[in-house]
Amino acid sequence: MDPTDIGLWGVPLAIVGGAIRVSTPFIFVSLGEAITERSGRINLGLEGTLVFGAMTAYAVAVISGSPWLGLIAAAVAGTCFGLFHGWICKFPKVNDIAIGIALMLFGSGLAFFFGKPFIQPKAPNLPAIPFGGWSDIPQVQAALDVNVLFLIGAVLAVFLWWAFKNTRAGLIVRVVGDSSDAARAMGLNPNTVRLLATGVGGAFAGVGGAYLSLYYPGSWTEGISSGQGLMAVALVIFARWNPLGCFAAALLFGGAGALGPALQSVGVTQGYYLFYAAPYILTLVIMIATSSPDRSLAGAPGELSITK
Amino acid sequence: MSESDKKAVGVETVGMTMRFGGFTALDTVSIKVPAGSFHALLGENGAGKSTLVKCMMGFYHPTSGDILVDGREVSIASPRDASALGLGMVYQHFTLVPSLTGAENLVISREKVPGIIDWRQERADLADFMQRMPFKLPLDVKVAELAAGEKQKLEIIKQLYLGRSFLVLDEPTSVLTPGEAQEVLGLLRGMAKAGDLTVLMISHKFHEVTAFADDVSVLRKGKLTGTGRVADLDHKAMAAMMIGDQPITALDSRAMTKPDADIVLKVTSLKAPDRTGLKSIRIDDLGVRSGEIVGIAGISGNGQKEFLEVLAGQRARDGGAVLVKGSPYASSRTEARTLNVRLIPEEPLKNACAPKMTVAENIAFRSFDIDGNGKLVNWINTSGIKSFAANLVEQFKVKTASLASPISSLSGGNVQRAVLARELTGEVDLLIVSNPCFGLDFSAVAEIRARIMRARNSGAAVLLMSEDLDELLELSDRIFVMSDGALVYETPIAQASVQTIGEHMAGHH
Amino acid sequence: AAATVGFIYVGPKDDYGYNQAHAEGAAALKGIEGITVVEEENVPETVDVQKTMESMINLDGASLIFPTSFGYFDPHMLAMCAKFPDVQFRHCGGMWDKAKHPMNAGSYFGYIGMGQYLNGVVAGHTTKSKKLGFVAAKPIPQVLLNINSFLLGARSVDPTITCQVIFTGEWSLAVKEAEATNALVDQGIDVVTCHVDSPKVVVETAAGRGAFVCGYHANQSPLAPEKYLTGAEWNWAKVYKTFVDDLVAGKPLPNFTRGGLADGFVKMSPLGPAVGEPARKQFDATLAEMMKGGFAVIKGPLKSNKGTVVATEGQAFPETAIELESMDYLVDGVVGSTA
Amino acid sequence: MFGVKDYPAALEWVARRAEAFVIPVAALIVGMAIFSLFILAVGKSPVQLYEMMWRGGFGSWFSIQNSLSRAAPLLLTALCVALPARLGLVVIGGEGAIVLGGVAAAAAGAALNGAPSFIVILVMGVAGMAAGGIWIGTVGALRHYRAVNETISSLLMAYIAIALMNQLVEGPLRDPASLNKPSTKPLAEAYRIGNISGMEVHWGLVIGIVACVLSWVLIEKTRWGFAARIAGGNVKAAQVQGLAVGPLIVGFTALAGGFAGLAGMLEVAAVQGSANASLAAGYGYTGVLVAFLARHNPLAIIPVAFLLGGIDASGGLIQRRMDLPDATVLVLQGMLFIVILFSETLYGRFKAFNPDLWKRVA
Ligand SMILES: Nc1ncnc2c1ncn2[C@@H]1O[C@H](COP(=O)(O)OP(=O)(O)OP(=O)(O)O)[C@@H](O)[C@H]1O
Ligand SMILES: Nc1ncnc2c1ncn2[C@@H]1O[C@H](COP(=O)(O)OP(=O)(O)OP(=O)(O)O)[C@@H](O)[C@H]1O
Ligand SMILES: [Mg+2]
Ligand SMILES: [Mg+2]
Repeated sequence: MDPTDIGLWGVPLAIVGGAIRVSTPFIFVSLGEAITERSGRINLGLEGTLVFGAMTAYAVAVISGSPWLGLIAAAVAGTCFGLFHGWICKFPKVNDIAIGIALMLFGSGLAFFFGKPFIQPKAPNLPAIPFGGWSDIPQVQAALDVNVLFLIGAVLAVFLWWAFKNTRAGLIVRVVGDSSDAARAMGLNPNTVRLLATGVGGAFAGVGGAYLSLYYPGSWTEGISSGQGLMAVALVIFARWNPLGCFAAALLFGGAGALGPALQSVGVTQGYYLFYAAPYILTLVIMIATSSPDRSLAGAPGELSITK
Repeated sequence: MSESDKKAVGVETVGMTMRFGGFTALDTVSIKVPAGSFHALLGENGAGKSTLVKCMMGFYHPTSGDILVDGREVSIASPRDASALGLGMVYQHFTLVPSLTGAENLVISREKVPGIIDWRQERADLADFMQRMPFKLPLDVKVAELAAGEKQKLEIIKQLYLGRSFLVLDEPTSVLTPGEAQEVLGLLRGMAKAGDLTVLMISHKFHEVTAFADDVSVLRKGKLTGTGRVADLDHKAMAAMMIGDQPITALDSRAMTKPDADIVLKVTSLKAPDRTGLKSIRIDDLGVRSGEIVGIAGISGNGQKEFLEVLAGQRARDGGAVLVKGSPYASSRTEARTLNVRLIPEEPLKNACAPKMTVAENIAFRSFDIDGNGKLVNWINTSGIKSFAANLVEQFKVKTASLASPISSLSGGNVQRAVLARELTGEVDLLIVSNPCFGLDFSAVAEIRARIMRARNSGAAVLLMSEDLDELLELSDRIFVMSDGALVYETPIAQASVQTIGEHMAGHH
Repeated sequence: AAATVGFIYVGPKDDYGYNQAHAEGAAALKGIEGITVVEEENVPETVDVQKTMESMINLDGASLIFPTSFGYFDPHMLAMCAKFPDVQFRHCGGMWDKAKHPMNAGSYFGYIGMGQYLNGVVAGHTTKSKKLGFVAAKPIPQVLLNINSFLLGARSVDPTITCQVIFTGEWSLAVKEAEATNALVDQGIDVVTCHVDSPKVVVETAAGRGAFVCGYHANQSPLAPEKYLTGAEWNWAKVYKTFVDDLVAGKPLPNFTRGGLADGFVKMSPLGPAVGEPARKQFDATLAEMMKGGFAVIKGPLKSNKGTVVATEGQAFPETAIELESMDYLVDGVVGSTA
Repeated sequence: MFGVKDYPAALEWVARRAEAFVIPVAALIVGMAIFSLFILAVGKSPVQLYEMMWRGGFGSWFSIQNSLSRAAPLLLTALCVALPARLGLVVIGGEGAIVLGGVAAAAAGAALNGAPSFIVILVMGVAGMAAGGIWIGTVGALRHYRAVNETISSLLMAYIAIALMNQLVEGPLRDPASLNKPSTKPLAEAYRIGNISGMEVHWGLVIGIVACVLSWVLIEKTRWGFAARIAGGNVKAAQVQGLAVGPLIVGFTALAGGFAGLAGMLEVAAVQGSANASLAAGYGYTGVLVAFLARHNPLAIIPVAFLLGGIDASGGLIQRRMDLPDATVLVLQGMLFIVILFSETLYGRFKAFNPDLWKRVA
């Protein structure tokens, strides 16, 4: 067989490759949001943070020539956004959902505002690790060119899953997220914990943005995010606040997103809009299938405004 | 944990004052709890008991006043500071974290928790610790899955695990069976005697105070109105300190139930899933006649809640029939209205109120959509709602700052009164109540029980689910025991024995 | 005479693509004596664009407006034409029809199909797998013509070449464009081009996967200097200058202008380093022939990829042919479908 | 309204309401001040900026109409968020109802071509509302009967709706004559909704305002609204009262979606003339913001939408005159809204607004 002609095998390969390529921003944003939501606060503004992170990463990489500096800058910028959200929501009666929506606007606005001069220049990309060396099929090699961030995301998912059960910090986040009263009775300050959790969530979202602009698709444009940040926040609910679930949901979403282009590339061309909607349809169907009116959302943090 | 070498400490408050906005919840209260004593704190609902102890714990920051621990003035800015001084509290509302397991709850409450928790070690330590406790609890299930009594015991165990020298209990026994209460308080009493622990207990149950406490302090409307040795006081004296010489509502005498009175509620072959979906409840045959109170006893978590949910239309049933006055009843508003059915779930703030809506609106839940003649109307009559509520608030003595306050700002007892006011007004043919007196002070309890009895005497059929056996024995004409999702035992009140009922509750038959 | 000219863009004006091409044209006017250029970017094709035009007229005193996005024409620009008969509107897209539309409206458009044909010529020489790829937004006539031209250019080199098309469904959707490019390269495709608003992502992704790329709208060679073969670019500066010169001179503006390579409306990016000698030769020869005028990309015998005849032997559709404006087929050799 | 004798009552009445007016206005001013610093930092003049804003958004009859035009669709899409919010539901996917409402209306208009215009317009309105209502009503039904979180399901369904719209507009419903912008058949002139007499704003504005007022009446003054507030406050309590929570949720979400669908129908009938991809212009998402700023009070939606429309309208002028990027307006909006939302925390903190104070003074 001609090693470059893989025909229909392209579809599963594209799904695997797509899952790896496309999922990373979802992984980071949703893991970050999982931490935030586990602490009892929701940050819908991560879309803005993601876009701002993408811009910052790209700009810093252009100026400094180092994608890693860009990545760090994005994380720092994301932290600032997260801390700001956390700080402002600690005031009584301030609605975290609404502030999140305003921050979505604000973050994207700032990113577009300061990002104009960086649309043209080219930034160095984050490197990928070739895991496909064992195969001599270039497509397989390409699909298994895995960015470090994906791997970090995978490790983080497992780590967070472990940490929520086995570390003091993890338990504290869960305590605060489930019952402010209990936390206060333990002498914990829920606002401080939430502030930090939102900060970390923001940092993760910033990194997710950096992946978009510095690796895949690897450029800074105003349309770089097609709602990944918002969708990732939704995926956290879908994943029932479980970090491993977030990882799986992100993979599922990325893989399903690759379905449309891959099918067209092998000649399945009818109704491509509906194929493109596959990730959304699939997620919705799974949600409907796995929810039940008799059980409330298992795992929902008790203090979360959106599921209360 | 080495609680044995920790010594009980004495705590004293001096001139404690707490204002919430313009409202003074505590007014220069000074009480003294000597080391190794068992002290009871009494008072009406809303007297300020919880506020006082929360100030002691650093949960609230008092407007003014000082706290002395073993005679030294200390500053307690947060529960953490209190904890460092060996002060701990079992709050009135659970402060266990529902989504954490018992073990996680215990470990994370500790003052020093390692960054990474070695669960194997912790489990072994916990098992060791539990060996020395008088009751057993599953520590590996989520607290949310525990029954209320188990949660309460876990709260207490947590405090013991934390090795407190001074323990505050805010109405600790309201969800325990008499046996359990005996067990828990007995244990604490013993520890106090041994000088390991000082106990400050808030309670509405005089017999507990008499049986376990050394001293008593009484609060009334935020002021300390009396204090003394329990040995010197009888119930009447304590009651007088609490409420002055207001009369206590007496229970109406029980009118005769006609044996051939109409069966108002009839439940046959009812089956419904429980909330885990793994088990189900089965009510084979239950009838409640007009003019009688049928009590259902049982340890919480045996399906009473699910049964009530079915009757309230909140839970789908798998089969069976519920008939009210002979017609099938599916809990719709129209049915409830035409058949005069009223249902009062337990914990009304959580289950029967919209916490952020006003007192007036909450009182109008039953009647906002009808006019004076019971006819459906489409437009809300705002002033009508207000005057209706004002009338009931007056009649049922609901204490509220204003009719426009959110109902969540009321004390637990007053929420309960407001809900009773709403549900007991008008003609009632069938009344279904669950734990109506949970957490209420004795005068409120007396009043509510009197109202239920009055409803019965005027011909209502009453189904009363309660965890308080005393309550059931006082009010019921017949008692059923519910265990493992089914009614396992029935007795007319004349033959009822606490012993037998208790055995059936525990499932020993 | 002094005049204010308004430009309206549907996306950001520095997108390496459609909007940038127009903004570069607008920038060329900024030096002209007496001409003030006002621009607004990211204006959606809703009532917003009507209000933007109105605002340019009322508040900036614009007397000539270029709404550059296709969707601005009907109903938005037409509504403004009726409301402001003294203001001139020229729309990019060739929709103006004397019979239907007012005289203060007008169209200008470029024929870029030949540019894509030239892209195809170079691609045809460069491809080893004989498989080309095309990332397209939507199956509309303009896009279909570009796809067909690209393939036919390549087939002029080797008639066995095929071109795989993937529609993304949106004019600008970075991640999906990248995924589409990857899917194409996974199929063994080694030269890619596109028709989306901002080709940046396609160019960079394809080059990153080692495929060659042909550009579109604007010159994207700085994004992939090694892999960039050539590109079909707009040269709006020329068009806008002509309009503004007429405006300054007080002459009536033409209602309809259009042109292709030969007229300077469209230009090709300089050939990249990867373009081999035979390719250069044929490129130059074809270009020279096109410059003479009368070149037809779509000519018989030609079948669609569904087997229907779209041009019989001897039939030729030059770029100005009206039939091309309702193209609804992909020619034989294109893998993909129009719906 | 009040006689001289009622002086104290009048003061009390004013004090009670002043808070809800003074605090947001003060927040607006503070937000603008903060934004001034931002503008100074990037080296431009805030004075000029606010002058531009005033001129572009509010300063002339033209600008006001410009702002109102932009506000019109937001009134309806904000209701799509505010109504379910009264039941405790956070629906953020109104965009889906708009696009499907638009498509349904366009299809209805095309199918009835030739019928009397008032019938066609009526049927288009009904079709738009039905499509939007079914879409968001499904979100409500899924929430109640299957416990599917409405926030995520509405978002997912918005994406699905847009895909569906594209598929229909480029496939079965495509007008073959719509060459380079696939659209449905253009609506005959007779079936278009025109401008309000004497204004450059289409009737959608009036419809939106009427819808807001009716929604307010529904929520505050009718038994269904009261029941919805009970269910929103505590579902269990509503069930114990025998209220039909399921139908309430489905009914309110369907009505909410119906309003968004109506917004789509108006886009088709009053603006676009046909259904096409421009229907997905983000009105649904902006509506979420409007609703939250208005604290889900249907009457407050009206000024908030106008404010938003005004800022939006002035954006062009700021871009053109001050050489600032288009995103300037986004930054301004973000900043203003954060400050306004933050100001919620100030309610009840100022003694001056306490009616009791004025009772005593007077
Ligand atoms: N956070 C608060 N804000 C405002 N008022 C409060 C607050 N907490 C308590 N109060 C009020 O203070 C008074 C005392 O409340 P507290 O909870 O101390 O009563 P209690 O004696 O514990 O009553 P109960 O027997 O019902 O538990 C009540 O009137 C209550 O409404
Ligand atoms: N029919 C049943 N048979 C056995 N166990 C049951 C039954 N119904 C419920 N349980 C289980 O008992 C455990 C605790 O019950 P639950 O949480 O209902 O306590 P509770 O809230 O105090 O309820 P209640 O109001 O009935 O006293 C749960 O795991 C529950 O599933
Ligand atoms: Mg209390
Ligand atoms: Mg109480």
